[in-house]
Amino acid sequence: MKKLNIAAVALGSVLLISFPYIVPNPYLVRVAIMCGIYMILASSLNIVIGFTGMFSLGHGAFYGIGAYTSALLALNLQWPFWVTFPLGGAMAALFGVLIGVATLRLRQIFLAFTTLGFGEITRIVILNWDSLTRGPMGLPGIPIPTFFGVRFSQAGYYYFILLFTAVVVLFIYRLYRSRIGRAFIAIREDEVAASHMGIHLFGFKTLAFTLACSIAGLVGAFYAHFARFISADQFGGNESFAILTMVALGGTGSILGPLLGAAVLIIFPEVFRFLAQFRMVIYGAILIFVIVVKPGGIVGVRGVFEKPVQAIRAKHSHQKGGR
Amino acid sequence: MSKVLKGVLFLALALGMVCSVYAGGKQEKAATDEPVYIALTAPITGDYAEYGNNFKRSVEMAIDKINAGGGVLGRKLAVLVGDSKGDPKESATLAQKWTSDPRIVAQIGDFTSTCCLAAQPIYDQAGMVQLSPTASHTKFAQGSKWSFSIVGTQAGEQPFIADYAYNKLGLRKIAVIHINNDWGVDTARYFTENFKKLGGTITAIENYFDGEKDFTAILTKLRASNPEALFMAAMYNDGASISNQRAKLGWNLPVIGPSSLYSEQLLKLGGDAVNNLYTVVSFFTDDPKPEIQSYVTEFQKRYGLKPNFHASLAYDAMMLLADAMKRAGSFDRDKIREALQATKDFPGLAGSITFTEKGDAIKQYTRVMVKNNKFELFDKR
Amino acid sequence: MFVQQLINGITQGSIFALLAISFAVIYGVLRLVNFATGATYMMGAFAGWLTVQYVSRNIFLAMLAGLITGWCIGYLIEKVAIKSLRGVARIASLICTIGFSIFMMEIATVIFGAETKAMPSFFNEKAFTLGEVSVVWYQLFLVGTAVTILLLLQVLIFKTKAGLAIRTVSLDFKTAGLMGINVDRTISLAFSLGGATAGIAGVLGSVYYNIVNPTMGNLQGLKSFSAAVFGGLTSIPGAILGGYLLAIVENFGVQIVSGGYRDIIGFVILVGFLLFRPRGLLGKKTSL
Amino acid sequence: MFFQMRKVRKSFGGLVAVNDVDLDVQKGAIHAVIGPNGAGKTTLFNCITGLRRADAGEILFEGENIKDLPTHRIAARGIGRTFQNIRLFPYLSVLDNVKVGTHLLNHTTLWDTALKTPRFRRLEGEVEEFCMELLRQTRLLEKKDQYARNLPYGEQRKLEIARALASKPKLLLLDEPAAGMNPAETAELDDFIRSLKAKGITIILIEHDMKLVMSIADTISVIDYGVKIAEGTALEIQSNERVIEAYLGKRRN
Repeated sequence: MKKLNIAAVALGSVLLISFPYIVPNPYLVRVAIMCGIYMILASSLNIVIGFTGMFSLGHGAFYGIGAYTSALLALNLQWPFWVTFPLGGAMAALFGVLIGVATLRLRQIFLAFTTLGFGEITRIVILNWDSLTRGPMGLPGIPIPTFFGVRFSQAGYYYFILLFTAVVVLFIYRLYRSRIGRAFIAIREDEVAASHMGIHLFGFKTLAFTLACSIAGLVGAFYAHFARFISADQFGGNESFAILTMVALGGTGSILGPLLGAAVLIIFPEVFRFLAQFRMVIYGAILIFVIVVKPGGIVGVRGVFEKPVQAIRAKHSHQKGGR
Repeated sequence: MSKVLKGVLFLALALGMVCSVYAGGKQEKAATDEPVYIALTAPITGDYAEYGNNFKRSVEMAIDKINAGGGVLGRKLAVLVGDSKGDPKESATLAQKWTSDPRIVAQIGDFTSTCCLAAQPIYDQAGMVQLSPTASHTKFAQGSKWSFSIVGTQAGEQPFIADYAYNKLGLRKIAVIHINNDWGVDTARYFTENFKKLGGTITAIENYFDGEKDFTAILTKLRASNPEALFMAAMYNDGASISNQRAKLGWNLPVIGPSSLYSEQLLKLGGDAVNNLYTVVSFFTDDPKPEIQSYVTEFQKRYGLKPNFHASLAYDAMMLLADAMKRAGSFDRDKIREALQATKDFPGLAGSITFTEKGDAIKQYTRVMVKNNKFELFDKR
Repeated sequence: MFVQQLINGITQGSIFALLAISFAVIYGVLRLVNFATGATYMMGAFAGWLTVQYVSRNIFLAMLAGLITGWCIGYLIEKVAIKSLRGVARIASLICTIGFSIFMMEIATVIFGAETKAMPSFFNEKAFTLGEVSVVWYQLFLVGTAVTILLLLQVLIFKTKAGLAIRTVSLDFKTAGLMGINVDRTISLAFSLGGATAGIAGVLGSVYYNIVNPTMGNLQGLKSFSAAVFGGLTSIPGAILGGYLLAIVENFGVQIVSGGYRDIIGFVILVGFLLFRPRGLLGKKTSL
Repeated sequence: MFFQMRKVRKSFGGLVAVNDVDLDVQKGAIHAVIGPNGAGKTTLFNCITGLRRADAGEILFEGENIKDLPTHRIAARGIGRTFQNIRLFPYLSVLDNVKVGTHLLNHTTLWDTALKTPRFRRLEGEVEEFCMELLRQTRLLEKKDQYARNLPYGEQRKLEIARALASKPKLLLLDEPAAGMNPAETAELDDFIRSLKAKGITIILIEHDMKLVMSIADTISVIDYGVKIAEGTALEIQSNERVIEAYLGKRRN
């Protein structure tokens, strides 16, 4: 079994690395890059939703904050990508901490609503803050990153996002099997028991939320330099819902789930382009169908989903009394 | 089965799916009986579906007409339609799809400037004509030598409208309402600048976001600034809503606005409220010119509705492209671009088209007004 | 002028209030935010439009059509998606309602086309002016109808057996079940009621704004959700108050600040309330 | 004194669940708290671990007042507990449940995790070894990869104790550990608790199984209606009249 795994991993790596050369089609490589972007976004949101059991409906905003931060630094100050990229993540993390600190003490459903509101506020502020963000005109002409003086080709972007995805997945995998990841899951499973194990609920929730936000910010920074044109409507509520949908469809709380969800939801609309105006109807129908048939998502950890509503509710009222 | 194995299997599956997309669009066999493909990127679903569908109708109609006339250089044309949903990301992905398909020689679209700008770097890099019927963002056409827009920028249209307002209508004090997107901001800015230059006063400026349905608050506020007229930088749907709600507030005054207001929809949705509205057009369905009349009749026959300004632009885009191919004598992407750039006085439905160095069209405008719920030529009076 | 803004706000608020109630009734019994509410509003409007177009130009008939459509959609969503997902974490149900929202919006585009349709007006559109203030008859009708519906709902919730069931289930559905209340039916009823309110709101709104199109419910739904949170999410009087207040505050906001920041007002209220008074204006812990 | 409660009071609305209770626990002792259902025993535990905030009084642990500390800080001082109605992490494996228990002993940082530093490997290795040992002691080793929710009731109880022990507590609060166990299991539990005592862990025990209580408790406190009505050795308690009254209900109307 072990040998088979190594072989499988090796095969997978070879497939992925040679992808731009097996299929030298820029369109498919682009679809692959978009898959990578959303895989990371979904995986990061999964830290919040799947591991820690919190709700966030504003992930797109943090993605956007990262994108705008990096793009503005590159455009206005001509800073290189390798500097603006981490700063995009840092800015998103900063906002994540602020939102987290403000909301995470409240009942978890409020985090969802707050992040939803925050997402919309972010979008509107970007639209209105003309002097900085050029408002609705968007930011065109974001520079292409260079690597030792060589400008990224499409393959360059592909390898960057491939590496990035691999790093994020590996990080989440390690997190999952570490003290910190176990603390996240313990919080998801039972907050009261978790706090009795010495887990600082608020601290770890904030950590999970901030981690997710900073990863989203990093992807945003990458996206800005990849798309080379960003505008506020690319990071609105629809984006947040799309990411959420990927997590839920693929499977909450598993490492593979968000990857699968992102791949399906990015590739599906491409494959079914021939359906023309029926495409989105079918998209909606399939979404409903999959969730009804397999509420945990395609490969989800059932645990996240089997908690009866009643139990969740009892827990809330309990906590409230306890505070 | 272990998770890792599952992962690899899934990966293989995903790659397979991706490749099937590839295979789906890849029966390339450049035999001469194969048509020449033009790509159309337009929002077929989503918020802008109405405009995207008009694009599609017009382009299909234009292609049928070209093919009925024997095609271009002996080859038939065909269109591949891609739905961008009005989402810049989809538009960019489609750009990548079109440019990597060797059968496609040029692209028409997208509807919004935002989508066009998002796709621009890809056309630029791959070297394919990106001919947008409607993108009026000042940065669009000048952003790449491959990008062209035939709608004309607001920098070209607004001086004309400002003149209309100031000199023809004798208006001195105008309040402005505009949609807060790239187009609306540009439109309002150029109008305001030009109107002030003529000596007029802008009493107030307010904006609203896409999707807003309630304009009463903004209108009430604008009304308090006591303008003689209202300038409305909006698409015809919003234009009708704004007019309706203005009428409900009992506020009657002349309204003036850009060519995007020109649509039968405006009359249908606005009813009596849109009377006394002044705008300019470069395409006018009542224009007696035979080519316009035949287009309007044909469009109505095929789709059961009157074409509007946006539809006519898409038709022009397709016709212009065919013309450029003929002039280039080739279906080479590069040659098409060169021919397109050299376009001079192409007789489009929406006025003749000449490109500036940057790729913007210089347009001519006609003043119209709404009277008795009908568009009429202003100068005929 | 402020009086005019107040009147604008009250009219707009009537629509918000109806939609906010739709959120509140469903959130009340199931602690679930029904993101398909905006789409239900849109479908209601289309039902009204079809009635006017093909049956009879009668606003009451149109409203009935909106009500029935909304009711059926609510019922259907509950039957197809929510019922099978009970006992499962809410994220699944939430995603399902998002799925329904996409589905309805796109199917409406396919069936009716993307073009905005004109909804005729039923009353004399001539505004009558009292001093600085202008009102049209329909505004009075709209507010009157909304208030009537709101009162009827209050009566339904607080004076009937079905209402009692809804209130009990909203408190605790295990206990409600033990007390012999048919929980399934009550939840189904709440969804239908929520759908029906949204459906009627769709007709009323489309007549006021004179337009019907597939995307008309998107922003309306989101804002009304803010209104519902504003009012407490579980409280019907709260939802009503939230709806009216949000609209009035928004209108004054436009007057004082600028139209560009209009939408931010709703969301700032949303976030502000969540942070500082999560129960909303009138929300109690767990009752309708 | 190792652990003391001074006039601890907790009321819910009008109901006084814990009424000025004093409790003194010697280091290394097994102290049982008994009393009829609803007497306020679990509330007492909740006050100790910070799940409920006591309204008044002092809770002294190793000489310091822990009454107002948050739960995780109290746990960090070395107080572990189990729950009356079992609160495992149902969708974590048995082994991982115990590993969560070692949270406080393990100091890996985010960097260690991300980079898989030697320190991370060493600490995770230690945790693994330690947890396996605990599972061996509680005879749950074969089931280490199962979801906690799939264990039979008795084993869930054992797992909860193992999880509490994983934090190496100085004071362990056991809330009805024998509930739902058969006599053989209870006997096993008896031995196990004694072995904990032998390791120097102080234990406070809530239990209804009088045989178990009488067998292992060094001191027994009896609580009724939130009030401590008696305290003493097993023999003293068995002969205390107020206790008999409380249990047989003579005093009740």
